[in-house]
Amino acid sequence: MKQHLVLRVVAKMLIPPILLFALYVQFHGDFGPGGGFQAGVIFAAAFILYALVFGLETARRVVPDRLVHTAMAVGLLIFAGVGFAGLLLGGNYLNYSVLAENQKAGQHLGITLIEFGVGTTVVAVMITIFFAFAGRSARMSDEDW
Amino acid sequence: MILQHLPALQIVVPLVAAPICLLLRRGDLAWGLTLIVSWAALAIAVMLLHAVITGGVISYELGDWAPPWGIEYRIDAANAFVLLIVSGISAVVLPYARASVASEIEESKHSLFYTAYLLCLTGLLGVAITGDAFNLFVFLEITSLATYVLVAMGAGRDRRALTAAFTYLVMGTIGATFFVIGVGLLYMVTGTLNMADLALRIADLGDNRTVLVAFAFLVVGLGLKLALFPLHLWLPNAYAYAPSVVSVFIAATSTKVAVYALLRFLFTIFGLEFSVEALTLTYVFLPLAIAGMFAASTVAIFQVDIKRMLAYSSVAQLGYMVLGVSFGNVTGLTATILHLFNHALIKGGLFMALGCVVYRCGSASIDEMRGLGRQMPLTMAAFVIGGLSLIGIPLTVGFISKWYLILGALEAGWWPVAVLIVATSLLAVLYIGRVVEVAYLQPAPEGRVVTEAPRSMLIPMWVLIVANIYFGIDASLTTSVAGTAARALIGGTP
Amino acid sequence: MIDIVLLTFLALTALAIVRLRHLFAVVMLTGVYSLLSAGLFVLLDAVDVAFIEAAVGAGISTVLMLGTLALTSRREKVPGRIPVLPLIVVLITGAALLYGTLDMPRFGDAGAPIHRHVAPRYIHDSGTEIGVPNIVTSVLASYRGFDTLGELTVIFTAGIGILLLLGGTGGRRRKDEEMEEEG
Amino acid sequence: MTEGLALALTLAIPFAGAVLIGVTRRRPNVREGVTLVTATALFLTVLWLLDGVLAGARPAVELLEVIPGLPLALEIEPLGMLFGLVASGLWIVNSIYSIGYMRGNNEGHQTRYYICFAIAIGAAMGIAFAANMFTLFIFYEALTLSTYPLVAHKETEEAKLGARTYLGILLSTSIGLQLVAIIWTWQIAGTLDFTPGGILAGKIEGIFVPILLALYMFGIGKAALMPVHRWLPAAMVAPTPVSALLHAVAVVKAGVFTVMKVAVYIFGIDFLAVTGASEWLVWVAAATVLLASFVAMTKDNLKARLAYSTVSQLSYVVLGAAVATSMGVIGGSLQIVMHAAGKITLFFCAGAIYTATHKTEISDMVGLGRVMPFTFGAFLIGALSIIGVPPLAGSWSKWYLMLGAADAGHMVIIGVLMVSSLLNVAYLIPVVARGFFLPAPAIDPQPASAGAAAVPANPGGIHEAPLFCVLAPCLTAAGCIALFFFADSIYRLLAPIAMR
Amino acid sequence: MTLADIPGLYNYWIVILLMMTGLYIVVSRGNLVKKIVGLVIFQTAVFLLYISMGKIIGGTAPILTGRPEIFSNPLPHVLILTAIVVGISTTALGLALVVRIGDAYGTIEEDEIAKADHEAEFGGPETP
Repeated sequence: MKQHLVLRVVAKMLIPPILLFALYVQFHGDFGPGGGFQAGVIFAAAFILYALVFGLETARRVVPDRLVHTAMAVGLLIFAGVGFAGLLLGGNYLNYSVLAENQKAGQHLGITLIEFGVGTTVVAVMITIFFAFAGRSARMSDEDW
Repeated sequence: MILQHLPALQIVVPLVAAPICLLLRRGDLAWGLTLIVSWAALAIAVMLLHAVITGGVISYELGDWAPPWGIEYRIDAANAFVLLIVSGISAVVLPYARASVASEIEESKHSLFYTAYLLCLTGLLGVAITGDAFNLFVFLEITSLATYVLVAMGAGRDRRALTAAFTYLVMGTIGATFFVIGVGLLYMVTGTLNMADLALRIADLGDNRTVLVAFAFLVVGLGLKLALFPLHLWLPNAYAYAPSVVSVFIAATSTKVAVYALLRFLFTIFGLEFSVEALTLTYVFLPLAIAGMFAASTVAIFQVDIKRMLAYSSVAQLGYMVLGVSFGNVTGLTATILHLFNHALIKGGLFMALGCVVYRCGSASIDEMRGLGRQMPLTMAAFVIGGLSLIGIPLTVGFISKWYLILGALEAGWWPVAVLIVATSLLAVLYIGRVVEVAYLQPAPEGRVVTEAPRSMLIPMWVLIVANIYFGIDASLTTSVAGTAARALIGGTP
Repeated sequence: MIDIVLLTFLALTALAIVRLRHLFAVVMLTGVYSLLSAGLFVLLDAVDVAFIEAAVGAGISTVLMLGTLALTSRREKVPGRIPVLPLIVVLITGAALLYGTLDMPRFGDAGAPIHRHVAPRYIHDSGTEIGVPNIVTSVLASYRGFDTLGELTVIFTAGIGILLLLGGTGGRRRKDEEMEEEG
Repeated sequence: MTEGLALALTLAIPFAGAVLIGVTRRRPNVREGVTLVTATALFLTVLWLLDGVLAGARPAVELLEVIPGLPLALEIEPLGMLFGLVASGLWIVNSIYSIGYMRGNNEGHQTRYYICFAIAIGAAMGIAFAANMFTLFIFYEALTLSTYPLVAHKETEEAKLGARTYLGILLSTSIGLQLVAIIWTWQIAGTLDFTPGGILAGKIEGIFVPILLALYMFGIGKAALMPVHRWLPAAMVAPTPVSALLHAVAVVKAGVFTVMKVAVYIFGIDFLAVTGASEWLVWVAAATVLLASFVAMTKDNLKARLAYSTVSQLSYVVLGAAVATSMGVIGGSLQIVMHAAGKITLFFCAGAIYTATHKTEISDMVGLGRVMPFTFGAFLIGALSIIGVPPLAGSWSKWYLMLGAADAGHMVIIGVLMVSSLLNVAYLIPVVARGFFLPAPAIDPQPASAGAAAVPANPGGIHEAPLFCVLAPCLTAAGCIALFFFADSIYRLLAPIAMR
Repeated sequence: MTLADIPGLYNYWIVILLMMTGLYIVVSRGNLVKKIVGLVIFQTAVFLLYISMGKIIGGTAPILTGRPEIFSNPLPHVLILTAIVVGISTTALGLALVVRIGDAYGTIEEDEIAKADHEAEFGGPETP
């Protein structure tokens, strides 16, 4: 697949719009369908496409394992951290209303933050899973496929 | 302020520790963090239990959304006690874990292993603490997923760990899905997911076939998770082939938490008045419990792998717990809750002893136990005491459980059942006796020279063994807490 | 009526999956099954759910299953005989569920308990309490935000699990190097 | 020293002794010295308590409370005092004997042996002085478990099999039946304290009284009531000092002692007499007395014969409790002491014979009496005491038992006791008679037997077992005679419990 | 119940049929991948059950537009979003286990695995 020029060009053209769409879904979740989870999946899909076209090793260089693992942890920490922020500011755990001066602003801020956390972890986990499966298959294909 | 937020911290502290653990990357640091978090969780659980016993039920509204719109944590004596069991066992297991994990799991995976462990702990605590039926499902699945992985980590020693984990995954997922169906049906006819609210609304519904089916699905779903005979098929291999530390931890906690969830649904949500329930208790739980006690104990006698033997024994012991439930009286329920705690001590101690054997000998088969009484005296002494406790010899915790269980049977007027209870403990004499005989009365295999396990493993093991005796000699604390918990459940105060 | 058509298609797909032995086809049909359900979700006003089901059910899980097939085998062995016990179990379970439907509120009934309790507050007050137009987002992220934290933890757990099971690529490479050094 | 402290010491001394024995395991002389010192200290402590009890005091101490309302507590009453004296006193003698026997036979695992022995005695003390049924049960189980390694001592397949039977029957009856009975009692009476006059009167009636009694009687497996007597012959694989301890002192006496306690302090003899709940027990006990005697006659193995004799003799005690009269209770209690002295003598002798000649079958012992006159002399005294010939100890217990049976109107039982005496003669006396009056075979029939090789080398002379092995049976035989004359003080000690 | 109820329950009945099909695949099939497929079908059917109960005939998706409208119940949607995520997590883990089992045993058929285990335990040819 690496040698297929047309595919590479098409993929190169496709990936940016997919990424844009992912961002849109991420931050549009408040108004229409969408949110961190969906955005994460789409973002990961774009990346997987990249890996399929340009090869696993290239993809790995672009996004090192260490970064992926860190992102996986950080997303969850962001979510949980927002909860703690509510707690420190005088509310119960996960109370967003106290995050800003009025309830609506606080809720909005809180939701945006946690959706970002969700998105981060989901992207990272999806990429991890893909690498794990694809990594194996690459090995197999070299030796016995 | 901290005191007021204890319920949230109980869950969130280990939850947050998990990703941090991943970030630490180094195995020893991850272990240290897990250890600290476990002890913190234990401290929180102790404070919660104290607060509940002195001040009554605690309700914590997450996000400050009042139930039933938001998710509520609702802690009474019953789940505070379960929290204590889970975090207590975790606190004891971790010092033990270091050497054992180092010998069974490859170095590069240690931080991931402890991350999974923390997630498992989080899930167990979450199931116990929550007052929301769907939230319970979410945490149940956190635990389950983490447990599948942890069990599979035994593959380094025996590849059967993989199939064991897979079977567990399939059966566990069926169980979880049944549970979700049950919760869905309840939601359908009541419109709520909050347990206390559900209890009120179900009582108002009266005779309703949908509620009936929901009840059945919840019981089967949780039955799968708690390995209620004959839904226990996943358990023996999972316990037998998991890494030692995992065997200790899940044997002592995970089915206990599922039993707790069942109690919560039976008594708090459906309530003893729920007409079908009385029949279910008598005609379903009672025979299944007794069949499980006998069948599993008998199978245990013929096991070659001692870890597997203890696993079957666990199925039998779960029979005791379900039996206590089936009496439908406070004493029986007290026995069940008491046994949750006591059995955690017993099986924790026994599996730790086997962990020590595996650590030195590489396997826990009956052949490997030959002559160990002399070569690993402290480990085998612990095994013997744990075994006596399992049998229910006086001055051990096992006896206290049995005492209340028999009392419950007599109170319910079923004295033949009382005789059956003791009859099964005699089967325990057979399978424990077999190991003791081999360990003490047979010479060690030619050329095998092993020494005692490292101190970091011996001390936690003996802590549990001493607890076996201590709470067997002075059971006033545990019995009073269990009694309070049982009354809280049966009394209908959710 | 289109929902009934879709449901019927779903049923046909499911039955085909039971019968088929070629795992590649099975996986593809599973993807179709997910897509059909996603379509049904849209009809049932659950657009968010449809979105995820399409992305996850038809996308991710299909890719994963194909990956698994590539690593293992593509054909299912022909079973020896018709499994009677599973059939009985399934029939009993199904019968129980059918029995349970008898006292259910009817499909689409606005007077059903779930539309009268708890949910009305989300619909009426989330606009003022949260200020986000998508009620599903309000409930998901705020009212029941803790469930979502749990959900994220589940996904995280899966990630950890995969790393442990499939050996995290980093660890794997190191291991290979070690083996080379030894050899 | 207060009485409460002394009472606690009776438990502490043996357990401390066990620890010390473990510590001194590398030096056998010190280790055995510790055993002797511990035994003596224990006996003296018990003896120190005797005066107060004779004067009517009831020293008590509560150790701890296991479950609310269920304390682990000790209290001395006359019956327990008696059992405590017997057990601790005979431990001294048995220790002396053990030293001779274990060294004489080069037994292995001697430290384990002495430790278990000390623990077993501690448990026996706990049984003797238990203030309630719960405490008694705990020590009852402790006794079972601590004697298991003693039975399995030789670690041969046969020993393991015997030990398995031993543990299996004792544990299954105690957990399977006795525990149920105890919990049932607690449920209906709300207490398990040993109370003069019993705790059950008025709380249970009808068919349930005999059922509960049956749960107790068969649950107390150590009393060896048929058909739960199988463990006793099985335990014969143990070294002889263990058999002596098990069959004469600690274990079986703990069993019948418990029977007595249950009859007197749980049910109350009046309650039993009024309800007639123990009627069936009279017949079961009588049947056991006779049947076991018949079986004993068929055994050629000396220890097996003695074991069945014990089964038979134990039922005398049960009989005493079952007839539910004052005299019956006294007779049964006396039997605990008298039989202990007699039977331990017989076992000591059996062990001495084995140590000296390695013979176990009665038919091989022809003519041995001339070689081992002290041993066989002691055996004769013990046997006569068991049979009940005055002026030996055993005569008193039979006398009171007959009185008790007469009081209850069970004339048949008197007949049973007489027949039993005849049977005793039939299975015990031939052993002695053959030993003394038949000539030894000229050529040893078992030249292969290593231990026996020494005997023909010196056919005419005296060849006794090591000194300690001979000393012990002589001491206990003397005790059999002495007890006949001290029976009166024992009667006075026991009198309070038989008062209505 | 009467004939008039049938349209009101038809949806549920099909959903139940789907659930049972999935469950049947899980418990009757020996191929491990197929078992996972069965779980997916089973779970997806349960999602349908939840979403069906949230539907109000004539309602719309629960997104506030400013106009007064009848909304379908959003709560089941939220629950099922969570459940889908749990489902895919389980599936991914299950498949990872299948891959490992395939590596360790060389097969993913249940009966062949059982045979290999049996041989390993009670003598017979040891499979690597």
